[in-house]
Amino acid sequence: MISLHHINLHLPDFSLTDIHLQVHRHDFFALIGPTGSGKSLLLEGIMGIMPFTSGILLSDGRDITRFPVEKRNLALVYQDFALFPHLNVFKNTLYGTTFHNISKKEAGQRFTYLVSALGLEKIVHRYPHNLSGGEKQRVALARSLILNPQVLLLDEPLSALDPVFHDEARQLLKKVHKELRMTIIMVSHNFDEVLYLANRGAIIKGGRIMHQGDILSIFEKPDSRFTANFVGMKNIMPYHLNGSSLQITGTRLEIIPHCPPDPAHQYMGIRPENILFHIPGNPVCKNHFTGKIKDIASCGVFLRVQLETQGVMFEAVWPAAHIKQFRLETGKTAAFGFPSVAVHTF
Amino acid sequence: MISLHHINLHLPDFSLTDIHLQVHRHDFFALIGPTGSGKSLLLEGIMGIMPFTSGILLSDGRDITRFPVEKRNLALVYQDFALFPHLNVFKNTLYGTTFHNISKKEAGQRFTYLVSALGLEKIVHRYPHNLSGGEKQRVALARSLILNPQVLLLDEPLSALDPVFHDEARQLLKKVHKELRMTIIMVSHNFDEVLYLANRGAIIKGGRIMHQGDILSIFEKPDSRFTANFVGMKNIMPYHLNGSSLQITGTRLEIIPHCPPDPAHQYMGIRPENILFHIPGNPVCKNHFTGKIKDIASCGVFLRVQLETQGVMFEAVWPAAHIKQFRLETGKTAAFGFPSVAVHTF
Amino acid sequence: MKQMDLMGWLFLFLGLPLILLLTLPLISMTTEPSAAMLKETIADKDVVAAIARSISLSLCAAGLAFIMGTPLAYLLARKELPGKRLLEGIIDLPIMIPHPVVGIAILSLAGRNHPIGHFLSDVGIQIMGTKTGIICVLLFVGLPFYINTVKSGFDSVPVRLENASRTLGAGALTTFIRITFPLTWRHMILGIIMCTARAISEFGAVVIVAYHPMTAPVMIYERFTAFGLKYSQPIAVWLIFISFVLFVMLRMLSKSIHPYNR
Amino acid sequence: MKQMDLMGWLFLFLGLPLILLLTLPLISMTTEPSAAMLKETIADKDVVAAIARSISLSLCAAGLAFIMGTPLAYLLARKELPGKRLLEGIIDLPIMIPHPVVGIAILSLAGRNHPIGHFLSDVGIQIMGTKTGIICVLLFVGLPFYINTVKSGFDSVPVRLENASRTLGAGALTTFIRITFPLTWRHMILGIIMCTARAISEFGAVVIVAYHPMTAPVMIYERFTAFGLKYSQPIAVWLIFISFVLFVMLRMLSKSIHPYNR
Repeated sequence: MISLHHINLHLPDFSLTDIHLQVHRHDFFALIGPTGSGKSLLLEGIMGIMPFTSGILLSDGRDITRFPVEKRNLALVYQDFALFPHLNVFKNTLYGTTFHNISKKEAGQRFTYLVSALGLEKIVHRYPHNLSGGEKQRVALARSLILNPQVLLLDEPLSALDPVFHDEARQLLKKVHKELRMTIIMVSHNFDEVLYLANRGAIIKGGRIMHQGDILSIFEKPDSRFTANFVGMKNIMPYHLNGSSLQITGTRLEIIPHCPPDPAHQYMGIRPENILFHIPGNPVCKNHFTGKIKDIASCGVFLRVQLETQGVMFEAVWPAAHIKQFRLETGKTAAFGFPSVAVHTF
Repeated sequence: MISLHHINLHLPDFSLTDIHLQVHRHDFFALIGPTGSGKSLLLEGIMGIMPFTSGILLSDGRDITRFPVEKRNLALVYQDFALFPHLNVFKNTLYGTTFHNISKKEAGQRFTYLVSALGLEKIVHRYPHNLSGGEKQRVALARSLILNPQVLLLDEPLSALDPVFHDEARQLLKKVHKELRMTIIMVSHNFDEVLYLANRGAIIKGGRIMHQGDILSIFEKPDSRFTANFVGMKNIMPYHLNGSSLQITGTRLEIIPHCPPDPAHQYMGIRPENILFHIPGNPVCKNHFTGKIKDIASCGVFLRVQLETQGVMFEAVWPAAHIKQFRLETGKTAAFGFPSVAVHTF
Repeated sequence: MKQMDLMGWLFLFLGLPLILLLTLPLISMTTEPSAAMLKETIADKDVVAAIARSISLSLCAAGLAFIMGTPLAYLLARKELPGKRLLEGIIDLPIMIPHPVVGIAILSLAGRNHPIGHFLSDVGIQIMGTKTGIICVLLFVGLPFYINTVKSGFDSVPVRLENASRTLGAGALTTFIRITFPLTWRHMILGIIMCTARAISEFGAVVIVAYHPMTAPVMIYERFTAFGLKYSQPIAVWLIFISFVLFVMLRMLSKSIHPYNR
Repeated sequence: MKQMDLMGWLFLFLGLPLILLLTLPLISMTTEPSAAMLKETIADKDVVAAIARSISLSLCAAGLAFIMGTPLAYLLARKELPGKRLLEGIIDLPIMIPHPVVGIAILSLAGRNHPIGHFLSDVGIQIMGTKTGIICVLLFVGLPFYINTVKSGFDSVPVRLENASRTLGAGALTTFIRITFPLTWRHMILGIIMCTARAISEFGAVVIVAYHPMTAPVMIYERFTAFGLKYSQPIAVWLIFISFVLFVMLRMLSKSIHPYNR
């Protein structure tokens, strides 16, 4: 659908370097990275607002690298939605239709459909300054979708919304993707959001693609410390091989992996939710330890527990229920463990 | 420590109305509310920057309602930290000491202590524009703490920081509270943050206090739909009493509460994480149903599952492990339940 | 915004002499002429002609600034241009140049021995002592006011809005007409007011290029030197009054019904 | 900022006549006088005295604007004042008032039959034909430039910084001196430059209040009317050149070593 080959974009103080990307039809593709990683710039490049310095951009096999913005048949929804303040919702939504080969009748039909699909009935005559964040977003979507773009580009679609509306907006985007069978490329710095919405994605850092593929595989098998950190993996420690087990560097602690690690790997990591509290009577994990609880901190329904064993600190996330039931508190000891499949190396 | 009685503050387009608050010594007190609820304004009122229209503000029993800002011995750390751009970290930190009765020697000692406690050693000679968000925050804290204020006021302490630094900043604030035994009043719109940091708090909406007390009790027993929504309660539905059980309005579904509800209550709610997947062989909850799975959506390690039974939708959050193990998917049926103590009314 | 405090009142006291300097002379000038004298003055055809000339030529200059200055202001606000800093400096020049020097500079160009002056006179354009010359001078001194006002208008329109219009299929020029212009025409009206006001007030440059046809400021100066203060005051009062009415009308026009706040 | 595109070049072409209008006259004026004439002119004591007088009196006016205008600009930027809109209007008035009218207004006040004029003359202050009068006029026309520049400087300092200083124990005045001033003195230098430049360029108002002592613009006008274009050009060139050097020096001063970016 959209593919980027050897894309470079040089600005005085930042560059995108040798970007390759494949977005398939009906993908919900996420460009994920921290602030300043170049993900929004890449979106503007695909849209044509910031022209690429070199490389090829294909849309459905057609080279559109040098097409002007308005001829690309892509749609970009900005983070702040960029509604035209002097036009009401009706005129904002229909704005683009006059520049495309869309008949009055066709435009009217699409408008009627989108108004009901996105729930704009009550605000059709309002001006942008009278809309809430969520309403603005829906109008911005309608304004783009009415043109039947081949791909919808979303720049941090949730970050300008009050957190109270996040759930609603996420469901709306999911609905747009499913019901209109859109191809969507979204920029985000929030991995939770990406997990909920996207099926494929790429991790971007310093203008380079670090990792690309299925969201679940990125989530489960990050291939670098950066990605691991970014997707919420913890307990990241350097190791060296000792026979078939991983010995944490500088300690005597040994960890048994599921299968022999890649010899090029140097770090291991374990998700905190995979470190399990050992409930007496349950079968024991392959890796099991007894450690001292150094800290317990609340983070919602779950508690973040710091455990020390043999000079190594582990971070686990346990349900509050366990803590209460087994009267765990700082200074006590606890038995814990994790299955060998939970040990990732990179 | 700090108490507000009958406080009003009228602005042309917003008012704080009849605010009562009690902040005790060594509290980490959170003012919680959505954007525009007046929580930051209340902070500026306590600090004296926006004078209260009427009411009494006591600090340690002393009426400071009419004291000028600089005489209140409170400290306010702004959301954007408001460091003086023309002064380096050293001068920023010491700025306030010349206006208080602090000897050169005393100031030097406090400075040395704070520099090491907050890890500022390497940046003492830098200017604010060369600092990262986290560094700015630490300097802003040092600048306030060097004056030994009676109370530290924090305006959305995490929101200006890159999400990557949130963990670190939270731990720092927790440390400041514990080690320096500070009394802290924090403004926040993020309940997770509040749960982690604060012990007491108040929910504020439209310039009025809705609820005040222990954070855990606000979290566990919200007393209005607004608060319930805000602390992440779901499955909020109107009911009417049918004998000793709650019948969901408009359906025939009955739910058994732990104890008879207050007759004034009209709504019930259940946290999604309290709706349990019924693992075959486990004892059954008092409320148990069989429902159809309408949607499964990923939100991190957990999955948000929509279940329909007798025309009522329930939202549950289940570990991904369950979903895999029992091959749950949209369209299948699942048995689920929740203990009667999980049913809250308001 | 904060309430006045002790420091506020101290600062107001410090600035008071300036407020008096700006208001007292104008108050005394406008109150001194008697009603009879004001009536007599406005019945004088020469006075009316001079005021009308001042206003119409200034509006002409502002019109030219609008037509040619608007694109220039847009370029300065939006595009990367080699030598942009220099161009901005050039546009601000007229503010820094002594007024008679402006007149002298324009005459330097128009002389018959200068190639440009030669060319102009060949095609029948006279600068010295003509309305064309006066308009040139007024455009010269008024331009920075127009361009800077309109440029700040363009600056206030987020580039994202123009980009959004492009992504929806509109070309660059269409975007300018349908998005940028409707969001900035109020700044253009303000720019025209500023430019006209500056042009009406010009004397030093005009008097060099054209003593005749006489503009209102030149006439005020002539009456002052020939007949004294008392006979120049009424024209001054009328000029200010009529300009004031004009500006209020233009302002009202730009504040006419518009359905959105900005 | 975007690259130039087709529309960009079109717009540049539309604005080109204006760029030529602003540059060609100045180029031709500065290149016409011969080196010998320039040398001869600067050897003329009267010319040097007039230029020195113009610059020194303008700097005086800018100094007064700094002392009395800074607090006023701060009030306008920060405080709620009854009639603030009116005050802002009053401060912008001098831009809108024809230059000879400014002179006439100030003379209206200074007349012996006016109570204030009477008072001034009793304490020995003469306006007509004196340096005091010229400074009054120059302050009148230069003030809006100083105040608006400095006000925008104050606007650029977040109120939060001042509030933060207050929360750390500093009083209002101390906060102004230790926080606000260090963050805005560069705007004050710029304001002084703007005000001085405007004052040096004034002619219409000065010529009414004081033909003598002669300022440079008045001398340029006198030479032009008495001897013609050729004899006024060299003074104009020297005045522009010397002002330019002065402004560059002031700018350099304000850009001197400072350890932080803003």
